[in-house]
Amino acid sequence: MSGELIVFIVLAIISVAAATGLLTSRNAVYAALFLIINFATVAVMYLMLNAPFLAIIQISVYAGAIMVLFLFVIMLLGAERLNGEVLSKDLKWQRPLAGGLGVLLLIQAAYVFVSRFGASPVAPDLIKSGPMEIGMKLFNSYLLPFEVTSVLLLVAIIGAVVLTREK
Amino acid sequence: MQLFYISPILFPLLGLLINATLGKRLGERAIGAVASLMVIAAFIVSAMVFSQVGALPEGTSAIPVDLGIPWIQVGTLTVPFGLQLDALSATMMLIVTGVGALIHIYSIGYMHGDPRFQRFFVYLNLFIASMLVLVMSNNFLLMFVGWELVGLCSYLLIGFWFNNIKNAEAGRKAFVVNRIGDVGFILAIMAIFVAFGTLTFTDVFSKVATFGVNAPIIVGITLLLFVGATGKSAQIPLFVWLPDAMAGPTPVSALIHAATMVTAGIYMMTRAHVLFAAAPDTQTVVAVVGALTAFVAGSVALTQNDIKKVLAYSTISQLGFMVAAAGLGAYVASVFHLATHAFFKALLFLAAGSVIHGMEHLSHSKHGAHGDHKEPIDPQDMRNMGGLRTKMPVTFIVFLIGSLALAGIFPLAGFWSKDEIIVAALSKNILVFVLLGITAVFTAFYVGRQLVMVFFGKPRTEDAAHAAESSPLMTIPLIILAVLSAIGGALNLPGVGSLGNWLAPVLGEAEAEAFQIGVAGFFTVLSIAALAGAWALYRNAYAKADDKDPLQKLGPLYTFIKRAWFIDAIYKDVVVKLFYAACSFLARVFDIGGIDGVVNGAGTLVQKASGGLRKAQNGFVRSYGLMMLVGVVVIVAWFVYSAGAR
Amino acid sequence: MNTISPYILLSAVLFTMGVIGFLTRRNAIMIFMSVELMLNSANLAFVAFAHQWGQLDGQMFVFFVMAVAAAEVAVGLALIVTVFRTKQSANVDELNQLKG
Amino acid sequence: MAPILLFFLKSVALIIIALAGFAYTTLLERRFIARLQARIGPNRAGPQGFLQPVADGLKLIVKESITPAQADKVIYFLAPMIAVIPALIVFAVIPFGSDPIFSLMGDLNIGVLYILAILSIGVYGSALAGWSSNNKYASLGGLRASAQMISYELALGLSLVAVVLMASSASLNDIVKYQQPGNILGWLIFRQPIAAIIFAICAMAELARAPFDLVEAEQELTAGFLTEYGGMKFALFYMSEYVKMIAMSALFATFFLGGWSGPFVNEVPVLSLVYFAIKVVIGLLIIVWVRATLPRFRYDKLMSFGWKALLPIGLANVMLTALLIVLGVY
Repeated sequence: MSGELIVFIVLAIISVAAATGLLTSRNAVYAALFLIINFATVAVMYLMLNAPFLAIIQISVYAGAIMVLFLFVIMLLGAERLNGEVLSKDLKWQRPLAGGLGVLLLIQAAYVFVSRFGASPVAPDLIKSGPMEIGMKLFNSYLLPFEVTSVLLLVAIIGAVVLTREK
Repeated sequence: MQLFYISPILFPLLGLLINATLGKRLGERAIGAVASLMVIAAFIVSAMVFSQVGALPEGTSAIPVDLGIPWIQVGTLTVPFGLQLDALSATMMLIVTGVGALIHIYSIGYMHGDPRFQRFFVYLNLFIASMLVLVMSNNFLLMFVGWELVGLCSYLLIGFWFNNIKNAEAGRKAFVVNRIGDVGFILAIMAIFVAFGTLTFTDVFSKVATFGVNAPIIVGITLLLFVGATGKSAQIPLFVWLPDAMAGPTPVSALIHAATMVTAGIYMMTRAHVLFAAAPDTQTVVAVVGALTAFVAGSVALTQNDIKKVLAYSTISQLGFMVAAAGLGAYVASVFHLATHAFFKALLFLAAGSVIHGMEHLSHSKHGAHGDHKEPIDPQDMRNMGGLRTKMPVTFIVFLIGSLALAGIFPLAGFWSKDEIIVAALSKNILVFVLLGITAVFTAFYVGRQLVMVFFGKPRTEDAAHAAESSPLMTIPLIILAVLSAIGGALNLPGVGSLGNWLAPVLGEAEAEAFQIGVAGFFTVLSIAALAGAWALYRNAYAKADDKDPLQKLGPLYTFIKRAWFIDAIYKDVVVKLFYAACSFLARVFDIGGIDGVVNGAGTLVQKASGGLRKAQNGFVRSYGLMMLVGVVVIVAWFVYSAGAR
Repeated sequence: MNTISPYILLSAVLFTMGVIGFLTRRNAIMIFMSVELMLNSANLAFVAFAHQWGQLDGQMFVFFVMAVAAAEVAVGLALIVTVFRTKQSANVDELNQLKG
Repeated sequence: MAPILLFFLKSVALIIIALAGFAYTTLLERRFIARLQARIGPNRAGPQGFLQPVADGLKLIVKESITPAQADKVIYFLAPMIAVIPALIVFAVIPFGSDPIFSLMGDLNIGVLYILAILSIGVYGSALAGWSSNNKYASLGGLRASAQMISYELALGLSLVAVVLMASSASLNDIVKYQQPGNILGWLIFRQPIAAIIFAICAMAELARAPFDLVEAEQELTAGFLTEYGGMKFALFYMSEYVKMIAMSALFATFFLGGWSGPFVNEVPVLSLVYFAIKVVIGLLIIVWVRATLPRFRYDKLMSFGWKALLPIGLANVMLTALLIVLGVY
């Protein structure tokens, strides 16, 4: 077993454990912290997958901005207690069905991914993916999506401001 | 270098942009200066293009300009943004930008003080750019773009003083009537694509020969093209918009409705002369329609009292001459007359504008600029004028030169160009010859009538008595145009035929009609006689403004002619009413019954169906999510299955 | 490692967990976090594929997904705050007025 | 195995330096503030109070550790550690000297992004501490901390964008080298004064030190998120603040004061360490000086200053810089 595989296995275990924690925790703050751990492990995997730029962005966007926002809102609303997770009567059948379908989806996805793509070897000539290369790609091939994204963010800003403004 | 060739179009567009964006801050002088300078720049470039065309080596007819910009690529159709710079388009460019520049300068004086001064120059610049697109394009579709754009400008400028509902209606009329012609043009373009598989001039013309003479498709195409030309160049039956178009400011009448835009139809037919040459049947139709138009409009011009209406009908009449010439295959004569007509008709319109300006001098000194107030008397009605010869000497002289040129008096420009057309008619089609001959006499008569009514006798109103000469900004362009009208005949003197030689690479070596001294002399004598007759009839006709016209002795015929042969009335009472009836039928039966029924039925169906489906909408976000998951699982399963099957 | 299968497998597992979380939790904040988990697992797959093919395009997708996620969180949390103000709860099952 | 061993040794050295720096920064602050306020400050423990930090440390270590009854125990316990870690790992990419051996990670081409990422997760310590204490003052302090840090991070990032634009590299080593050639005017503080000022202000706000110490504004919130903390846990928070202070000072020196550059660096590489240390100490003194001089912001003013003043100015500065670069002025 190569060193990378060992690292991967450790990370994967942490990652799945954190996701399980997210799913089962009764406290929103804990859930958020589990999710952060999950994101951090994924960030490390990005490093292993030759995407250092994305790894850093993952930390600063997901951990540094998105999850802080989640925590902030949870704390602000005092909504961390998730007791009384009782389903409405209409939705009793929901949980087992969701679980079953989820497992089905997992099997499908694993089958498709591994059978279709997983076997192909990794391309030997790895491109550099530093900020320079990402930037060149972003502002050449992906200029339109980039601009559209900026508009999307603007819309999100306006939406958030309008929604939370006191009447 | 390619930019150089597009620059005549770009300059006016630049002026348009500057004036449209910064115009509010610039003030009148700067706006006028920017607009005029841009057109002058376009003129200079056009002159350079003209000289380059002249310097082309033997055997090439056009400057090769490949912009390398495909405009439309659909299937086998490729329409480029391409320019055709040959002798014909270079001549047109010179006329458009040259006359255009003069009229821009004139307009600075004429539109002074108008609240929409800025907008006027924006429109004028847009017009120049559009007209250049029309004449410079190398394919029918781009030409059509210019064609529509000049139509738009014409509409905007006719209705420029839209505060008065009549002006707005005149603009709308011009627009609608032109659209009818445009339908012909666009159908022609489609037919050309069907027949030739391309829209580029050179490609189309090179393939014409394979169809043979009077092939139905070619006749159809040329007839449709001619329908387009009748709309834009105001021929029977679509000429009714042009007299109403006089509602626009006078420089507009001069530029668009006399010198340039209305000649677009003639330019188009000349450009497509290869097609027309392959369809002699169409040519006969064209020649007869042109001659008829010339005759009808010339007769109507005899009876008009509005100084601009006279000129408008005269313009239609002269356009008829050009169209007839094109129909006769005398394209050089047609273009020759187009050029000289551009000079003297622009001159006449501008001089008429100067007269109107002078007539408004009294009330302007009291009230302000055009358009924004009711004139106490109609400043355009010739019965209100009289004796302006002494009040406005410069205007009088240039008007006189223009009139005589129009009447075809030797040696002014009109004499040479008109004579060439008449000679061509004599040898080719006697009916056309007779009609054009009578029209020539009419022309001299109404010109004489107009001169007498406006400039001779005594002032018949207060306004005429207090008329004053216009500013140099207006008179200098007039003088330049007067000089051109006087010597314009030199373009294509008989025996020299310089214009013919010049256009030969495009139009082919035309067998020059021999100058027939007999014909020329005959018509000169007739014209002078008609002028003298007008002098005799009208010298003492109008003592007061509301005196009767001497021609009223003709009785019903006078009314018939004065109402423009009742063509407008026929359109209004027959064509429009029929159209309304058809529309109302379609609206009641097809729209409400058929289409609405289908639409409402679909709506009801959806309503019923959604009423049933609504129950699935239980309001729980997660059950929606679950449905999505079911969908995902099923779709992925399908993919896995189908991939496995492959 | 000369193959990306483990990453893809992990991505599939995480995605499924996100789906299950999304469908079984009632709290809007938790649902949101599950969505983030799903997005993140998709990102992981993208990066892995980018690695496999030696092309940057997969990474670009992740870039845009992150931007979209950020926008989504901004609006979503604003919605949650608004809902919480009126309902004193972030329970999505109580927000079922929009039904047929 | 050698590179990993070297890495390990360097890490240990870095942590020791950071800890010692933390300890003596507290002494420096107390002595310097005392001078500024015309007092003497601690001078009893050891010569010139030199052993004062040791005494303070001993006191905090032996103090009884208290946990509030209603607190969320796990997070209450974890929060101080979460606070310290980002403060320490910022140092990983800072080049302390001219030789690669003087920095932990060597030349990282996304160094600036790394720093921004680490600074952005610095907020967790205080936010979680405030929440887990189950105390109103602490919660408010935690909320304030997260809002303030998120707000000022943006302007801080923008000021660094200008720097990155100038150096056309996001590697800290390249940025230092970019400032090196020629004279002292090559330093970015002279060529990017607006960015430098924004960075300085934002750094102060990120540190939550006066005049931005609303997180622990004692008149309003007792001690903010620190209210329920004592003993060793409190010491950890205290440590994170001072280590961050050193880090910010080091970053300012790196970005705007030419980093380790100085005369004769190429001949005697060790000099670069000395220069860097001097610049860092000057930065620390300025931070202390500001604390001693300026009163505290009002909270709403703080937010509107961050969003409505610093952020637009930062954006304008980025655009101006880009324009000047395109025009070839820089």
